[in-house]
Order: sequence, then C-alpha cells, then structure tokens
Amino acid sequence: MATGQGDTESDGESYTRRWEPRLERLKRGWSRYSEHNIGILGLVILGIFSLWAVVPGVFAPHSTDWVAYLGEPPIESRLTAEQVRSLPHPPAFGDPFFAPLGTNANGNGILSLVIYSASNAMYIGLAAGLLSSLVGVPLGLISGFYGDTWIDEAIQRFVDIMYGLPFLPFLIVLVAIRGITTTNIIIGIAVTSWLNNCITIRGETLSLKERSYVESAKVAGASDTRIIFRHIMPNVLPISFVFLAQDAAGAVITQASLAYLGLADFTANSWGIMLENIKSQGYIFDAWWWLLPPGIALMLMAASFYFIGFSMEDVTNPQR
Amino acid sequence: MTRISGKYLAKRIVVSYLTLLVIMSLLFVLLRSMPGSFITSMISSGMTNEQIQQIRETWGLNEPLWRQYIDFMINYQTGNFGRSPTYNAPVADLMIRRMPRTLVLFGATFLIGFIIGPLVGMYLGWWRGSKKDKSIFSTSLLLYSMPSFWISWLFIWVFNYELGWLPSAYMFTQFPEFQWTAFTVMRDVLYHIALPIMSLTFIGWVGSMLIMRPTMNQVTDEGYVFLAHAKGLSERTVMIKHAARNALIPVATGAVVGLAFLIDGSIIIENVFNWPGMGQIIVTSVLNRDFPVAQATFFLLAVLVVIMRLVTDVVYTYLDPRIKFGEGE
Amino acid sequence: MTLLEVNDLSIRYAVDDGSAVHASDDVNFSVEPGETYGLVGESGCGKTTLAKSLVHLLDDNGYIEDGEVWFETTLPQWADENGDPKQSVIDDPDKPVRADGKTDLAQLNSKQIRDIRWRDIAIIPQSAMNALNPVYKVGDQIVEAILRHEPETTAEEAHERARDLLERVGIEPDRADDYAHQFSGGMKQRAVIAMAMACGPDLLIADEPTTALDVIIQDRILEELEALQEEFGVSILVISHDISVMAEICDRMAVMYGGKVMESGRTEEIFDATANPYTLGLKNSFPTITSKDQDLVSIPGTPPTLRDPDEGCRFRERCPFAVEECHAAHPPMYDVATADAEGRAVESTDRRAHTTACYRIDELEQIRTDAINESTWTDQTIESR
Amino acid sequence: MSDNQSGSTRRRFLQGTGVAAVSASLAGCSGNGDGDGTETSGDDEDTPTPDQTPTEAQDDADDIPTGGIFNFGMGTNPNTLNALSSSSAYVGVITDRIYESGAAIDPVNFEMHPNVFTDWESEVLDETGDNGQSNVEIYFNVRTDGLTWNDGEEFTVSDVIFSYNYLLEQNPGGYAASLSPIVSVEEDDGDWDCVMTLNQPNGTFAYDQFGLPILPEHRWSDVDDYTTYEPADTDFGPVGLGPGVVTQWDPDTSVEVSFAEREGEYNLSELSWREEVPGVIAGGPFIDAMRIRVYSSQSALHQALFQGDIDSLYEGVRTSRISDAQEDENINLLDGFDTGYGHYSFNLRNTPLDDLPFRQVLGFAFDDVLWTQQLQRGYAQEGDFVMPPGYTAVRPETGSDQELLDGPSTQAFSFRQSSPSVPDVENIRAFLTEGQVITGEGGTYVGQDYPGSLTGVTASQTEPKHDYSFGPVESDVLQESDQDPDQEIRVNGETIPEINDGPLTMLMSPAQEAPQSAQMIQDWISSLQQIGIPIDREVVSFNTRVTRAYGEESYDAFSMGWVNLSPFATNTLYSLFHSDNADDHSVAETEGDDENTSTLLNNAMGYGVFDDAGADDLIDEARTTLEPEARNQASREAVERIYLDFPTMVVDYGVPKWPVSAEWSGALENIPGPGSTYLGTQIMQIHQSE
Repeated sequence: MATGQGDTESDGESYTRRWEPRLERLKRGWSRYSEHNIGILGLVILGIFSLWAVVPGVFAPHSTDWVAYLGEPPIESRLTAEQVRSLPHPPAFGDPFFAPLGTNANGNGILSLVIYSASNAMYIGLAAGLLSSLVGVPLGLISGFYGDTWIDEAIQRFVDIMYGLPFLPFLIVLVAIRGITTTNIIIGIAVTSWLNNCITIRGETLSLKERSYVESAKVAGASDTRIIFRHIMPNVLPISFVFLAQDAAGAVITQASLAYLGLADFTANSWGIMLENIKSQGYIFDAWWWLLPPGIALMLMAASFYFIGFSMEDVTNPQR
Repeated sequence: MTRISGKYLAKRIVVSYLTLLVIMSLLFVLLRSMPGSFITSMISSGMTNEQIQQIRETWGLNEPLWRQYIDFMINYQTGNFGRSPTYNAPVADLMIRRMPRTLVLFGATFLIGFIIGPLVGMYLGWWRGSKKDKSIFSTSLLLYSMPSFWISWLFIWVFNYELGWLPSAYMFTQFPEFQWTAFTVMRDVLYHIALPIMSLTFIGWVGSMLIMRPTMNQVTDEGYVFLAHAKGLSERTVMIKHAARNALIPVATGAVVGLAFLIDGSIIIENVFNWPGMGQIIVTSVLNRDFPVAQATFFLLAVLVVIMRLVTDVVYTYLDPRIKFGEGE
Repeated sequence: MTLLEVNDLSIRYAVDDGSAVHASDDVNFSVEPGETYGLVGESGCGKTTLAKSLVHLLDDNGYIEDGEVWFETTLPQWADENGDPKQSVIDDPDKPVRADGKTDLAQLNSKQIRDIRWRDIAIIPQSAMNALNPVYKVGDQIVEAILRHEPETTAEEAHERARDLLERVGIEPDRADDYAHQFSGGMKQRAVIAMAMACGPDLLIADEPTTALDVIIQDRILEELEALQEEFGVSILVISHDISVMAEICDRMAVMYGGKVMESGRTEEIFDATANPYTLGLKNSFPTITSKDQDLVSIPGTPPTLRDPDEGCRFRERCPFAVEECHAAHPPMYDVATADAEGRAVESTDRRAHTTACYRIDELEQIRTDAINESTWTDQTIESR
Repeated sequence: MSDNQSGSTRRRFLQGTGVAAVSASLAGCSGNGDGDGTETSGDDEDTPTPDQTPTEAQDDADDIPTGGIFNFGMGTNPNTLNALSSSSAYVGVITDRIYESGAAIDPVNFEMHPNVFTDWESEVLDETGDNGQSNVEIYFNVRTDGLTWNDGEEFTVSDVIFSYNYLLEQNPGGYAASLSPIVSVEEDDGDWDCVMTLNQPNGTFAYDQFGLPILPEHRWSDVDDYTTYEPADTDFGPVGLGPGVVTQWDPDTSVEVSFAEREGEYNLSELSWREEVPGVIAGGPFIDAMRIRVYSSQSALHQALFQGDIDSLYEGVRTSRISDAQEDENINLLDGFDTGYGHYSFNLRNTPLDDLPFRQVLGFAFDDVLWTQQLQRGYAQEGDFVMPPGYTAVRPETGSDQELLDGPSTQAFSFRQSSPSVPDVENIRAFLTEGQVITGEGGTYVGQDYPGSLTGVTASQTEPKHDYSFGPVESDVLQESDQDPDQEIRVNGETIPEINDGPLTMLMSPAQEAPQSAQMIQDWISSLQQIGIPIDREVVSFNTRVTRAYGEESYDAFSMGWVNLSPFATNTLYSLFHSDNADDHSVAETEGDDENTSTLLNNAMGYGVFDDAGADDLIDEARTTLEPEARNQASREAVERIYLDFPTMVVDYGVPKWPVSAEWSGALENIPGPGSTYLGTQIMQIHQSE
C-alpha cells in the first residue's frame, strides 16, 4: 500500500505517491459500489431526506404550526367544536382544507410534520453513528494494536461488561439520569452502540499490523501513534464507515423506540414522537394516515443507511 | 467427549462471574444516580418525619450508600433480591412469576429467528449476486429497519382489530372457561403468543441472516466445496452439508449480539402486547424508581447474556473441531 | 482403444461486458487407458479449465462453446446388464452415446454428469491442502463419496474401504477418525488421493498435484500416483506448469498456450525433438531438463488475456521466430516426423503422432539452435517493445 | 362503601396512581387534564348542575334481575391487596369491595350515614390537650348482628377496637391525617359500644375518623409490620366486612372479586337510609362477580371496551374516544363530575411569584378556551375555585345569585385576549405597571369587569409588593424565544433572571404522560414570553415532579391535579392550603434543618406561610366549626380567599364520561367520580338490563 512507503519520500513525490493510489482506490470503490442497486437506492432516499432536512419548506405544503381550518400562524381565530371533533382529519385535498396526508388530533398536517421531522432523524442518526465511531474506532485500534497486552485485555473486558447490560433499559436509565433531551438520547445511543465497531476494528487491526509495510514502518522506528494513525487507521476507515452507516440506522430506530416508551424530547419534531402521540392520544387504529407515514419514513431512513452500509461493506471487503 | 478443557471452562465461569459483579456495581451506581426516589410514592401528606424516617428505614435508604452497596452485593450472592415497594412483594417472587413468561417469548423467538435467519442467509449467500438474492436481501433490510412497536401495531391492527383472529394481549385467557389441562393451556398460550412472536421474528431473523450470508458466500470458494462438487454430490448436499455447516460457525458468535437485540425487542413487544414479563416491568420499575425490581431485572437479563456467552463458547467447539479452548484461544 | 477422446473442445468464460474469454480453443487430444497424459503450460493457458470442463466443474460463468468429450462409460440408466449401452440408447439421436460405448460428456445435463464424477472421473484439485472439509472426519469424507456412487454398500463396508485406501496411500487407518487440521500437508494431499480412488475411477485428473509441496514430498506424491496407476490401471490426466514434473511421469503430453495446444505427442518425442518455439522457451526456463552448460532463460512478456483473441498465432507476440503468416491465422497441427525427415510441413491427421502448431516447422533445425542462446529471446523482446 | 380509603388517602390518590400509572399514561387519571372530561358548560344537554337530581334508576330491589359477571377494565395494574400500604386507586377498586368503614357517605347529598357503626354522638370536653384545643369524645355503637367477615368469621366490637388501635400503632402514611387527631379508641363502659377521643373538635369526624377501614383482628393481630404484609399471599385473600371476596389474583393481568362466593351474612346494603337517597338502590350487589382486566395502555383499554371485552372501565372514556362511545349503541355514557381539579401551582417563596398581581397576570395569560374547548375537545369545564362544581355546598356561588362556574365573579382571571387566542399584551403589561391588583373589590381589570367577591372576602394582599416596569429584552430565554417580545419585565428595576439567576421554570410532565397539557404549557409559556416574562419549561417525569414540588419545593410553577377531594372541604383546605402542611424554608435555612424540605407536604406553594398570602384563619374556623352551615360558610370564604390570592391556578374540572355496556343498568348518573370515587356505589347497584 502506498500509504506505507509514502511518508519516507520527499513531499511532492510522496504526495502523488500517497494520493494517486487512494484516488485510484476511490474510483474503483465507486465503480464497485455502483454495481449495487440498493446502494444507489439508499443514496437516493438519503438524498431526498437530506433535502427535506435542509429545506423542508420547499417540500412541505404547510409549516408545522399550520392548523387545519385556521391555516398558518399568526392564528387569530379558534376552531369550532365541530371542527375540533373532525380531528384527526383524513387526507383532504382543498375541501375543507389541503392536507394530502390528513391531520393529527391538533390539526397539524401530517405530511408537513413528516417532512419537517426528517432533520431530527438525520441529526440523531448521523450524530449517534459518528459518536459511536469516534469511541469505537480508536478503542478498537488501540485494543488491536496492543493485542494480547493488558491494554487489550482491559478494553475487551470492558466491552464484555457493556455487552452484559441490556441495551434499551440501560439507555432508559441513562436518559432518565441526564434528562430527556435529544443530545442526551444521542449520547445514550452512542454509549451503547460503539461495541461492535470496537470489536471489528480490533480484529482488522490485529491482521493489519502483521502486514509487511507496518513491520517496515516499525523497523523504520515510527512511533506507535504514528503507525496506528498513519498506517493502520487509513485502512480500517472504510470498514468504520460501514459501521457508521449501520449505527446511524440503529440510532434512528432506537430513538423511535425510546419515543414509544415516552423518553424523547416532545418539542422536537420527530417521527418517533408522531407515533408516540398517536398512541398516547389513542388513535392508533383510527387514523391510518397518521399511523403509517411516520413509520414508513422511519423505515426508509434506517433502510437507506443499511443499504449504503452494506453496499460499502462489499466495496471494502477484500475478497472477490 | 467435549473438546472444552475443564480448566478453561472453570476460567470462563470465573470471568463471567466477575463480569457480573462489575455489571451489578455499575447498575447500583447508575440507578442510584437517577433523580427522584420511590419513597415519594409511599410518603403522603401529614406524615411526621418519624414516619418518613421509618419508611426510609424499612427500605434501607438511611444507610450510607456504601453500606447499601455492600448489602446489595451480599444479598444478591445469597439470592435475596429484596422487596419491591411498588409491588409490595419480595422481588424474587415477582421474578419467579415473570421470568418464565419472558423466557417463553424469548426462547420461541430466538429459536425461530435462528432457524429462519441462517436458512435464508444460506440461500442468499449461495446464490449471492443473483436477482433472487438482491431482492430478498433488500426486502429483509427493509424489515430490519422497522420499529418493532410499529410493526406490532400493524399486526394487531390486521389480525386483531380488523380480522379478530388473534388476541393482542396477555399470555393466557384471563378468565378461562375451558378445562384446565396441559393441552388446553398449551393451546391457549400458543394462541396468545402468536402475534408477539410474529412481530418479534418478523424483524428478528434478519440479524442472523446478515451474518450467515457473507460467510456462506466466502465458503463457496473453499476447496472442500469444490471437491464436494467433484465427488458428484447433489447441489443441496454440497450447500447444506459442506458449505452451510462451515458457514454456521461465525453465526454462533453472532447469537450473543442477536440475543441483545432480542432483549430490546421483547421489552418493546411486551409493552405493546401487555405480556406480563420482565421487559414490561423493567421500564416501569426504572421510571418508578423501584430500585429493587429494576436491579433484579437488569441483573437477571445480564445473567442471561453472560450464560448465553458461555453456551455459545461450548457450541462453538462442537461446530468447529479446529478450535480447542483452553489451549490458548 | 481410447478412454477419453476430446474433439475441437472450445471453452469460454462470459465476461460482464459481453465479451468472452477463450479459455481453450478447438483442443484435440485423447487418453488411452492406463496412460498418464500431461497438459503443460504457463498458468492461465487454460489447462485447468480444460480439465475441469470435462466434468462440468467450471465456474458459473464458464461454458463449453462447442466440441465433444467422448468418454468410455455408460450412465447406469442407459446401461444393460453387462455395463454396455442399450441398443435403444445408441439409436436414440437425443442420447449422446456412440456405438463403441462412449458417451459425450459435453452433452450431459448436470444431474447426469454427477453420476460420472468421481465414479468415472475423479479430480485431485489444485489446492488439495484445503480440499478436506475441516468439520468432518477424513474417513467420513471418503465414505461419503463411496456411498454416493455405490448406494448398495453398507456404511461398515464403506468405512473399511476408506481405511484401506488411506493405508494404501501410506496413512495409518486409525487416522481416518482424525480431522483435516490434524494432518500434515503431505498427508492431506495423500488423503485426497485416497479419496479420489475411492470409487475406482477410470480417469484421475491431477491438477498441479505437486505445487505447494516441498521437493521430497513432491516425489513421494508422484510415486504414489504411479503406484496407484500400476495397481488400478487408472489413466491420469496431469495438469502442471512444471514441465520437469511432466517429463518424469507423463507418457504423452500436450503443451498448451493461450488456450491452444501448441505441441503434443509422446513425452520423449517432445523433449528430444522439440518442435515448437514455445516448448523450446518453456524448456529453457526449467533447470532440471536444460543441459548443464546452458543458463536459464525465461520467455519474456506475459501470456495473452484471451479476451476475444484475434486471428493469428497465439504465441506470436512473444515468439522470436514470428513471421508474417503468423499474424494471419493460428497455425494448424503439423506432423513433426515428416518435417524432420523431409523438411516440409504436412498437416497431421493422426492425433496420437508428434505434432506441433508452427508455420516455420520446415526450419526446425535453425530454430532449435537459435533457441538455445539467450540473446534470441531477449533481443526480440526489445524489438517488439 | 367507597369511602374506606378516606381523607388524605383519597388525596394521595394522584401520586399513588401516578406512580402506578406513569407508564400507562398518568393523564388518564390525573386532574391535570387529559383523558377525563365532560360536555362543555356551553351546551346544556347533559351538563351536571347541582340542582339536577341524579337520574332515578329503577328502584325496588325485589324485581331486579340478579347474577351475571361484570367485566371491568383498568389501564394500570393493582400492585397489592394491602389497603394500608397502598394508596393506589387501582388497588382501591378491589379493596373497596373488601373493607367497610364505620360510616358511609352518599354520593348525592354527601351526607354521612350509618354503616358498620349504627349510630353515634359526640361531645366536646372542656379539658384541652397540649395543642390548646378542647378534646372531643365520640360515642358509637357497632353493628354486630347480620354482619360477619367475608370469610364467615363472626364480627365483634373488639375487632373495631383492635383495628383502630392497630392503625394508631402502625400509623400508615395514607391515613395519617385522619389518625393524628385520635387520642384513643376504647370500649365504652357506658351504654355505648365504643368511645373515641379526639384532641380537637372536628365537624367531619364521621367522614374522617369513621372512614378508616375496619380490619379483622383474626387476620391482622399477628401482622407486626403492615408494610410487609400481603393479604394476597394468604389462603383466603384479604378479609373484610365488605360484600366481596377475591377469588382470582393475577395482579399483572386479571383479578376477580366474587360477591356470590362471600361467606356469611352481609346486610350493609339493605340499610334504610339507602332507600331515601334518590337513585340509590338498596339490596345489592346484584352481580355474581366483578372481573377486573388490566391493560397496558389506554389505547388497549379503550379498544377492549369497544370490542365488548369489558363492560366498563375505570374513571371514564378518554376525550379522544368520547365521540366514538357516544355513537356506539352498545355503550351508555354516564355523566358525572370531578371530585378534584387540575391546577398549576406557584412557589410563593420565589420573587416575583410572592407578589399577587404577578401571579394574577399568569392567570390572564392562560388561554383557558384553548385548553377546555380545543385540547380537551370541550370535554372539560373551565376551572376557578379549588372546589369542584359538584360540591356546591362549599362553592362560593352558593347563596349568591351568580350561576355556577359561569358567574362573572368566577371569571376574574380568565384569558385576556386582544383577538381570539392572542393575549392582550398591552393591557396585561399595563395591569402590572399601573400597580393594579384584583383584591375582591369590583372593577374593570384588563378590559374585563369583575363584580367583586361572592362571599365578600378580599385577598390577603391589597397592593403590589414590587413595582413593575418593562425595558429592553435582555434575558436569553426571551432573546431565543421565537415569540421575540419587544420588551422584558423588570421587577424593582431588575430582570427576573438577575433576581433568581435564571428564568422562571415550569415543571411539566413528559408529553407521553399528558400530551395535551404539554401543548397547553407550550402555548401558555409563549403567551407569557410575548408579555415579556422570561419563563421556560422543564420536562420531568411524574416522580421527579412530585419530589421537586412536594418534597423539596424547588420549583417556580408546576402542573398537577387533585381528585377524590372531600366534599366537606375542610380536610382539603387544611391539607392543601394550611400553613401546617407547608414547609417554611425561612425556618429551614436559619436552622440549617433540611428535614423539612424532604417531607412531602401538600401545600407546596407555601400558602399561609407568609402573612400576605394565607387563609389559615378561615380554614381553622371551618375545621373546628361543628355546625354544618356555619362550617360550609367558612369553607366558602376560605375557598374564595384562595381564589383571589391565586397561589394555585385551577385550570379545569374534568367531567368524566363513564361508559357502561348497555347490558347493564342501575348505575348512578350525575354524581362525582361515577367511575372512580363512587365506583363502589355503582358496583353495589349495577345489574343486568332486561
């Protein structure tokens, strides 16, 4: 691998030496990735969601404060008893108002809520995924690099212990301790989801550090940190991206589960909360237009992460 | 005839035990660091401080924390889980009542999931890249992406609310009219467990499939698979007896992770289906600060996982003759 | 009469972009009972593919383009009481069976070919090292083969035979209850050989039987093979890039290059009266057979990709003796004897004779002498750059 | 029957339930709103009004069909059968069928009637106890004939003596308030069976002290610590004088209380007074058994109701399903009214909440129409006094010409809007800056007339403590607020964050527990922020909220609810608004005594602790007055004083819609808590319809 010898050369030289093969690999990677329809599909879905997250206004028919019959804020009138009782209102197209996916019990448009919630799920997914990678990857690297030393042992024991704790309840406690805010939920998810990364990265590192160029670097007297971050990390990064994607998916679903258990920040627009509301307000079986869209959105978001993750896995795994 | 050396097994058991101790300590700290206390549920207006102190006494809350910790650890060694303030009953009884229910739900799903998963994984891995593989794989990922409570609602909606075929709550008929025989009870349980299991396995099987598929695919390139073909064995024999048999080995390791996934799943499912098991109380007990119950539930689930670990290690040695634990794995 | 008769066999590998890799083109050769036939050539010349194709063991994207593979056997369901094909079957145009009792394996479907595998044609795969399933006892894996093709035998008998076989290849019978990982490399190799003999096949395909083994073991294995041949009178189709091995064990051989047979004939003919530039080059590159006073020369350049190859001699890019006509078309097989005797090129009709595919067969002497000195090879490659 | 959990037990109910119910939506049973409600006071069709007598169910016990099993649903599981250790109402549903108490209250006239005690009389002694109050002796007789324990054992006077002394000795927290005045209960050497001595006069002893459960000596005598006793573990289950016996106990899913299988005699339902109370049917129970099914969620519970799995459910149909229930011809909806109220309470210890006008402004900014009409879908009544409309005797309207709930004097703190749903920011600010206060004097406040107080009382505080002004927005809360107010309030020149280092915070329940009130608080906070008051919300689970509010009093405002209040007001007023039940932190800080912060006291506001906000005088008067009318008058005044002092803002009274399957009839309508507080009465007279 060019990364190995690269840094012993003169800068300009080493630059090309190091980057050309990388770019090469990227190109090859992409062509390999694009063989997977689901990989593409995942990117497309995620792309759409990202757009929703960034500029929801463009896609949503209303703001989240829009109320059926009354329209957009500032709202200076009230719903009549009749109108109130017509809520949650099934999909309506212009008569008496326009809400393609109907409304919830408060008269907010479901479609708008779903679209505005994308950012929340996106944020939680990526943040939690990133965070758990940030914890798992370095630990995995260290544990692997110092394999069969007390460091490795310590880390592995710790992982064992963490595995022993049931995930969701542990999360509930964490959130209960630190209070129900999106940030805490993210932290909670990350704290419990870095384990797999750590273990896999460790395995990778163990095999990588036997590779010749690492040996040579050792002989050349490179420091441990340098070897880890300069020579080994670049090669485990692809895999850790795979995990990032999968953790992100997991996080999205977990957050929904927490919401179901009532442990989610209700002021944030999120699909989980929408589902939580339909439950706590008792319309589960009476308002399909309220029950289905958030669930489907959740599913697609998580799925897109998985799709991307598994397509990338195929790119990164050496065999074939 | 096992290839596990007694010495190794002993070592593992000791390690697992220590792990449990640490987990317990972690639990103690975590739960105690939650705001609020179940005392609030028992103290009422007009109570004198003496009374409150007395209650604190009863629940050992006046002891210094470290004392409480010691007691907690010691009691658990002796299987004394304490009393639940919210259930006003010995926690042990509660657990004895609920653990089996959870295990039933658990075991069933675990089994079904780990039969379907690897089977599908086997086929997909064998035919990797084929149209069938692609479509089935992506659908399974879709399933995997569904929030378990949501899919449960959909199932309830269809099979209970609309069709009225299956019950959506409980483990038994609450006030049974039928004769109470082993058979009828079995039937009754099956009738009630159907929906929960459906919901849980609907998602649960994917996990093991995801492990099986790639390993299966790697195995197909192995020399012994080629030889098996060359021997003139039928496709099925080669796939199952030679390829799948080897691909199963990593799946065994995955079982532990799968279990963790199941625990989460069943917590949700038990809440949705009012399945009176551990998953149901673990949430409420945490929210109610019912520490004795919360601790016990956490603890038992942890034990479950740790035991599972040991079991898989043993299974592992049977699956893969190359592995000899104890001689430095 | 011949055991195996391969006519104009062409094998292709389909590639995503629609093109096809010509793994072997119009290959002809035949194997007599009890004889050891060698397919030699650099890796990627299609020899292994050729061998695998005989029993349809190609990878998913490989297929037989055309050609026939006549083999001296009859499927059970087509055989009469004494093993010969029923007349009705012979007459049936849909059944690929010839009056002389041969069957065209190329035309059998996957179910039928499975009955041929191992019972008639056994393979010792290239990577015999990991050809044993790690999770089953070695003995059981042999038994499995036996029971597959001889359902009537009882498990006990099968086990007995398995132990005998192991004993024959020099492994103490009790090791039958061991797992592969408890065997040494050589033992694994021999175990596979034993397994190959389990159903007493007529033809044994040994794919690179000696690679990845150290020299001593190599020899042992080769002796093993020869011994077996003595005993069972089985024909062996050896595939190797190691021309020296071939020299040792083969009665006849075909030198393959780029999916084509370049030269074929009895082993000594090929070595004593080498009649093809490629074979000459190949000889140069192996110490054991080149005479002391001459230093090793490897053929410069790399084998062709075989992706939709053009007309013309497959070897011409690397051939120091290439001439105009070489570019026109791949040369036919010329009879070497006539060429040596009368110095003229005559297309051979007898596939058992010593034949070679080279237009310049009429200048054999010249070529042979030039081929000895290194410069011939090195210079030309510089030109062709 | 249903009042064996009397006095404070009732009031603890909320916490009790809450704890048991957090996971299954506290809202369903909390005064803070979601779930229970009634028709809006606007349309009269079935709004309960005090003069409206309960609908006469068909009388004459003889031709009432008997038998059948009544299936009852609950959204939370009963966790024990130990009536002493639990204050959960869901436990009460069962134990109320098991235990009886000395006297019974009727849900229509709220009069005390003989029950286990046949008759009684009290006499105020001249000797005074150490509390400076004159002691009282109450003589009473015990009904020993025609009544046995539900396990067939004979019931004797000594059982009564035992259970009172047992309670006194064990002093279960739930009953503490009723037990504390009791000095002794002994066998009377005179012509009465027993004599009870109280250390102070109590006009409602029949309700408080006679409301305590009577325990079987043969069961409890060997129970050393009531908290660890679980009747469910005993062979027979809980033993009491009640009509029922527990025949199936699986607290997680199902409980059966059988009336048919009761051992021995039970005659309390045939007492003559029952005939006289309109709507009450004597001679019950008419059903063989009551089967209680426990559901994990309100959704599941209601689904079961509509699918006919259950005939009725606890408390009432949640608002979102009321319309469905009305359309369903298999379900009759019985109206009732609240036994409590939902409220937001303020911490009078904190500036500027210690100032009346400021508190009143909080009221002006609360959009009660949004709450009652929209979020509660018109199934809640706008709140005013701390006594639910059902308890007319102690409502200030009584004796005035003003209409219940709608009279102008009850609207003093209603939402002040410039246009519908938009707070009248300018005038509200003016109210503060001009130093106005609603003291009880008539006048126009923030553009709305107020005729003056009904009972003539005035607020404890007559003019503002602080002077208020508005200046540029400085505090972060307001700057980040999307209301972007143009001005921020100054209290004596300082911003609120400067005073309390931080904005005011409102403790609220997680949206799951109470989605509607979560939204309401959002709306309220935004109105307040528009006015320029820096206030923020803090989401805390029920338990934490209880600790923070009632335990540590570390809050500015919080939302909670009360149910099962006593119709006699005195207890309620005492334990909710008397300084005796409040922590005086000033004392705590000086003495560094943290004990008083950890106690759970109902008067979290600290109302009465400070001279400029309190009604102790009126409350004490009411408590010690024996003559009912005078007592009620005093209560009414106390109630209105509290209203004006605004330590707590009553936002609504739910009016439960209690569903009963059409197969059953005989249930009482238009009573308080038809499906909760007086469920007992219902069970005693519900029967199959022909």
